[in-house]
Amino acid sequence: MGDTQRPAKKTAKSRPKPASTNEPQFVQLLSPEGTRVKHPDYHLDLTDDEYRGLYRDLVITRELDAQGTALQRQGQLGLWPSLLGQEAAQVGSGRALKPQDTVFPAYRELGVQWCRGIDLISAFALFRGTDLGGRDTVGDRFNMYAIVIASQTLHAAGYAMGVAMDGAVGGEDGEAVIVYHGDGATSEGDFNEALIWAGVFNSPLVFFCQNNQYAISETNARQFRLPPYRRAEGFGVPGIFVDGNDVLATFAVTRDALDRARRGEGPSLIEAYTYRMQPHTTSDDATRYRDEAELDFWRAKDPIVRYRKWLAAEGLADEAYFAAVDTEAGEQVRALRARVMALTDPEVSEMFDNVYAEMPQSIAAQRAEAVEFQASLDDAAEGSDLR
Amino acid sequence: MGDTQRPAKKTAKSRPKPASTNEPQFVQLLSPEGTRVKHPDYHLDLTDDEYRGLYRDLVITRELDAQGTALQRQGQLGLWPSLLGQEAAQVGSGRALKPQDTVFPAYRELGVQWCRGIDLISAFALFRGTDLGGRDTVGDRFNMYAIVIASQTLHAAGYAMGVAMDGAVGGEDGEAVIVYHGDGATSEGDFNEALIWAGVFNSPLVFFCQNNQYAISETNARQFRLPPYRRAEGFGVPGIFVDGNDVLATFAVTRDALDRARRGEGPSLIEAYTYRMQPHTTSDDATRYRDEAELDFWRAKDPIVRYRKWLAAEGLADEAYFAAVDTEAGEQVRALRARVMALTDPEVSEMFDNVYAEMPQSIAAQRAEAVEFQASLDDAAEGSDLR
Amino acid sequence: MTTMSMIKALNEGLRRVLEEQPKSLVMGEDVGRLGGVFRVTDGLQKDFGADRIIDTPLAESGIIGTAIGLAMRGYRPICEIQFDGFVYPAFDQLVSQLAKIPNRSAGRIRLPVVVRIPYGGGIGAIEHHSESPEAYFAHTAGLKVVTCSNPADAYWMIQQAAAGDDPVIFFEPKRRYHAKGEVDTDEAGIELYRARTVREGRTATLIAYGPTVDVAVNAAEAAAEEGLDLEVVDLRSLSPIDWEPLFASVRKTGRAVVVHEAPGNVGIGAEVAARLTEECFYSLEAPVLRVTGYDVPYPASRLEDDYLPNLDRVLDAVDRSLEH
Amino acid sequence: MTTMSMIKALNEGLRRVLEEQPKSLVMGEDVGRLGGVFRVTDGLQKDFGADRIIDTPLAESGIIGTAIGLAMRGYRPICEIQFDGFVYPAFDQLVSQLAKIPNRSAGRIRLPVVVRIPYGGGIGAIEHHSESPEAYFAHTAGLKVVTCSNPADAYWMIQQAAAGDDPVIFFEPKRRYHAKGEVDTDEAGIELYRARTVREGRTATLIAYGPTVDVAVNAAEAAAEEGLDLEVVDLRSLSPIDWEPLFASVRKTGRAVVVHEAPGNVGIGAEVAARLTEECFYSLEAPVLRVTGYDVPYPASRLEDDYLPNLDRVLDAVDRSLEH
Ligand SMILES: Cc1ncc(C[n+]2csc(CCOP(=O)(O)OP(=O)(O)O)c2C)c(N)n1
Ligand SMILES: Cc1ncc(C[n+]2csc(CCOP(=O)(O)OP(=O)(O)O)c2C)c(N)n1
Ligand SMILES: [Mg+2]
Ligand SMILES: [Mg+2]
Repeated sequence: MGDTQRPAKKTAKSRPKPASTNEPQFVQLLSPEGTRVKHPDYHLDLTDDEYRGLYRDLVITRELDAQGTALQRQGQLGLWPSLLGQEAAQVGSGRALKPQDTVFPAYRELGVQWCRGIDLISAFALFRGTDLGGRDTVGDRFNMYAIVIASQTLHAAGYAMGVAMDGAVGGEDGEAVIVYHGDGATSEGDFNEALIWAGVFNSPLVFFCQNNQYAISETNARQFRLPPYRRAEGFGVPGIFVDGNDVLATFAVTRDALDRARRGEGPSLIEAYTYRMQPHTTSDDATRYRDEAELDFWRAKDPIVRYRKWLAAEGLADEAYFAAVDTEAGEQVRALRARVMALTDPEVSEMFDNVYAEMPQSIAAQRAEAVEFQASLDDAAEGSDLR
Repeated sequence: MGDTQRPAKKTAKSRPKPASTNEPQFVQLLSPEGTRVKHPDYHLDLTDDEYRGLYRDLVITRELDAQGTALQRQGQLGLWPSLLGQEAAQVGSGRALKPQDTVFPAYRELGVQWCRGIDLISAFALFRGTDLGGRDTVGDRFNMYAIVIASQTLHAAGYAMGVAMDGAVGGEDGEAVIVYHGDGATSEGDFNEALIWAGVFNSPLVFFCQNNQYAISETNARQFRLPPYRRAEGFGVPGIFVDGNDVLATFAVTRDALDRARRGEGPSLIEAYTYRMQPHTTSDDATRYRDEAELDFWRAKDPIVRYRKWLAAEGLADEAYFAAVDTEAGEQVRALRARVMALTDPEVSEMFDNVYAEMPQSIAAQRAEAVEFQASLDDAAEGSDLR
Repeated sequence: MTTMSMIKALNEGLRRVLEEQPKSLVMGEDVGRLGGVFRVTDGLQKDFGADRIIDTPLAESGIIGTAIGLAMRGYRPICEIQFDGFVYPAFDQLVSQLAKIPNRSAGRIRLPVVVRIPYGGGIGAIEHHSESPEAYFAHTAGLKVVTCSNPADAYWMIQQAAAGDDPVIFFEPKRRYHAKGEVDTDEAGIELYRARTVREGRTATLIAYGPTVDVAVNAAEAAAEEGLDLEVVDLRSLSPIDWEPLFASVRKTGRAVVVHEAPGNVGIGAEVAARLTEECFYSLEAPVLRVTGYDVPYPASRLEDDYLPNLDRVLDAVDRSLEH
Repeated sequence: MTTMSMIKALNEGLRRVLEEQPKSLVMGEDVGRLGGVFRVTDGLQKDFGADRIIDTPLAESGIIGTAIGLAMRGYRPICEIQFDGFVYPAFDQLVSQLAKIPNRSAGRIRLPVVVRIPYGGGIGAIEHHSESPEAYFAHTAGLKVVTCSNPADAYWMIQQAAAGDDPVIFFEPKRRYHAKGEVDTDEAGIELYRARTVREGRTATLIAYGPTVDVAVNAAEAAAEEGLDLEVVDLRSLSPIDWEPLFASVRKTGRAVVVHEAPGNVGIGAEVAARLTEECFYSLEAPVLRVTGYDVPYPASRLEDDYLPNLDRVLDAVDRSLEH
């Protein structure tokens, strides 16, 4: 084959077994009924606190997300893209990250952001329209939300190249990069180019595809013949298929993929099979393209219900603990809500100030003009108040 | 798997066996030494005339292509992208087409164009700069050359969608579409989107990838980890790997893929493993990135030499036949050369005339201005001649 | 005459195209089952089938690239790009392929492809959902670029665009989507590539298109109260521009202000100003002025009112013109 | 002072960037082993290693997209797009990402990415190899766009572009690649975003950039024989444009002709004309005229001499200006 490069190491895990018969062939460690399933390749051995922590994350994520929907309905946000139903995919993967890892989210990753301990206000400011989502993304190791579908996959691929060039991979302390995207994103040229880049440069990058069954109204059938994890394999990038409603399985496969990346063993793609329980965003009317029966089918696979059952059955947590989490979630929601309501409109000048490192004279002139114009209107308004 | 569509039919041919030990695992029916190799899935049973015809096509293609190089060196063409070494891939696939099939070439497909019986002058006019390659592409069922890498793969995917929408597939008389592209083209977003489209719409499209080992100076290692035929499989599109220097194998696999397409069984991708014996184009200096040893390695796999050996050994053709083909090739070359030299510069007006079906007034005005300006210069030149 | 919103007008216009032209297709993201995120294609898939109203994969280059292939096969695709800010992944297929193939083919291939793009701001959207990319396409030889400002134009222009054999980029001002207007469904009244004088006046000419026509008309009405008599011209076609009515207007008024949402730098306004000055140099009493978006990325929505040309900024420009 | 071609000047300039700035990278198709199809990066991979001079996959969106990621990681990529006509697949990453991310991040991310693009016609090439796409990028807020017209500028401007923290689209006029010129390798003499008066004159101002500067200078020399005293200004920076020298020149001469290869419609010339007229209305004795490529796709190379602005067309425009 001439000098065609082969993947450094085949990580062909044996095909996972489904727990119950109606489940696809994905990695699952916890059945929808809440029973623990064994998997030949993935073992989890967390502390009791860590197990309980995942529950807390799941519940708080769900509540904060619900608050996004509520705030939009109350006119406080322009839009909200709910992650309801996808909590396990986000919390499982988000908690698998090490502090040195870097995240490139799409626009629905509130749960990952929560797990990274990053102030969530940025997401709410973005959807309130008071800013464009800017934060100290480098310090946070959590990039801005990306609206143009799949564009972030190339940024992540470049960043991961840079990580490798820095010599920051190669051991248990190595850095890994994870990029989140949807099932629809796999159709964009950028996503496929990112797979090529990550493969050719053997970069420490994990693609985390939340296959929530829809790209707005379009089903998987409009995006691909074979599921995304199979696509990745065709690029020479190992593909892992996981029950995205199973927080333990998601945690396990993500940790594994990140560890391989940080050790210098290259990229992989995880397809987390899950479901978007809400419309695409608050602007969407999902009743036009899906029915209650389908929702019921997925309600029975709820990621929190099953995890709570298991925790209770194992004796890892009791009603008091669950109640305490609910209370904490309520507090988080109230605190956040107050901060969202307090977000104020930016100054006119702000649309000019950050465009360039060195502001051209023409922009400075436009800035002055806009500020002055705004002031003159304010004056006029004041003037008319006086009349 | 929800409603994820699976490929209509798995065409998992058993993995082919290499004829000699240094060959990759591709479909081969004729070894570099010129001996016929059996393959479990691909049989060929052509008439003696057909077998001889392939030789004629190979030789004439090589000679006409060499004339392209010669014309460029003599200053008669601006550029020439030689196909030397890729004759078998082009003739094998080109001859596998039925009259109703449609071809979307890249820019190196002189051999396919020859097999389709389409006036080759268009290719020479394009590289001479007297036009942009326009012909009656619809009538010819052979599209214009495409310069922007991979852009044509989407055009072919759309065209093939249209073929299926027309109900023109479904039997042995169905229409198929074939699109030619290189190994480098597989990195472009467009190529990957075309694979998605062809898969999702189950279009009668054959991707024919001539993997000639190079994208200008870049080797396969810069484009992919797994070869293109494996990539296709990851999209749910059957991938076939063939010895591109073996005209019989290329013919057999292309006919098979086209037949599946025309029967309505969907797309596939053929990777023809071959080698570009000349620089990328006449502008390129290939000594900067490859050495004589590599060229020698491939010279030993020459597609014409092996085929001629086999024809002679089988008694299908003799020295007289070979000599007659050489004579005919010489005539073809001379005839074409004369026509190329006779190609004249277009009129100024031609750059305006075809842009729009309904020419806007502004373009008509510019046309008039340009024509008049040209005429005034001609007048001035004549005037100065008189002085 | 019927009263309807621009969305309804576009929907009805598309219906007529689909009925009258069996080779026409509608394709794009979510245009089928959902009827488009703005419902412009609502109900079309039910009535014309999934073969003609095609939900495509989420890939804009793919949408335009395959539409070109379909057009080569004799189809007449009407593509939807979901929002202005998502047209860029298709840029190569638009400017190097759709725009150039007819000429490349020496006129033997025609590509009757219409690309519908909801565009412009003022709807409180997040980033990439409020852009005005028309200058990119107007600068591209081989494309035609039009935009409607009201339901009647929407109804007729989409049909006229689909009826022609040239590729047309069809911009729909999304903040005017829900505004209602009278539509004469019997007769178009005006050709596709013609500008229209919306309001006659003698003091100065306001030149607008798409979402800013309304801004200009409001400004003219406000100015009338101050005794200024402003003419308002709706360009409708951005490439080619229908110059004669503009020349005539400026020769009458001696002053012009161009209003658009896109950034001013190398925008449509620059072309209008340059060309008007070339042709009406001796008639102009003031330079042609521009009221446009600023030369910065479209801001967070809470700032968009400050970014977009509005009545005050237009009147301010008129005042500045009159000061000359 | 050393005499060298523009290719050599760019090569030497890149060398200095790579030596002085350890985070800088060169990336693109064939830039490594081959040294680029024009040899601008010749020898760099040998001297700086394959980690810094990176042969990328054949995917322009990927080149720009990953350069953005690398810049986020602290690298300073200098990307090569092989030819003008191949930049369009990267358009989304250029206009929606590279141009907007710094602003999106509220200034917390800076993307010091330089995108080198050999551009323009006149070299007898096939389609897509002779285009002038600068207007697309100049219209894009968030990018800076510059172009060099001679070896000395090439040498310094590439270093200055690489030294700044803003994304810069760097256009290299490929038909000037082999022309030689004097280069002072000790001192730049002029800043990156400044226009330069190449030739002083009082009759009219010729405004050009990149490949047309030479055309303008030749025209001025020819005109001098007829007693016309033309000033020639090389814009150098297309966005932002350095307006003051232009205003000053036009206030002096009263006449201006802009010359570029790109189609005129909504091109740089339109902006120059519009803005000059806004600012110098009372000084202008004639409208600002434009000599540009026609509004059609770049033609087959045997027609390019008729398509491109040349000495005759420039002088003709000067005559028309003087007739006013
Ligand atoms: C390039 C581009 N095209 C179109 C859109 C409009 N759009 C926003 S979200 C979306 C669907 C995305 O689906 P998927 O990738 O599955 O992510 P999900 O929303 O389901 O999480 C579309 C089409 C966009 N944001 N970017
Ligand atoms: C979009 C685009 N980018 C870059 C180029 C410049 N270019 C022309 S041919 C070529 C290499 C193509 O390699 P491959 O696809 O393997 O085809 P081959 O030339 O080997 O037949 C490149 C990079 C181009 N034509 N189009
Ligand atoms: Mg989805
Ligand atoms: Mg190749």
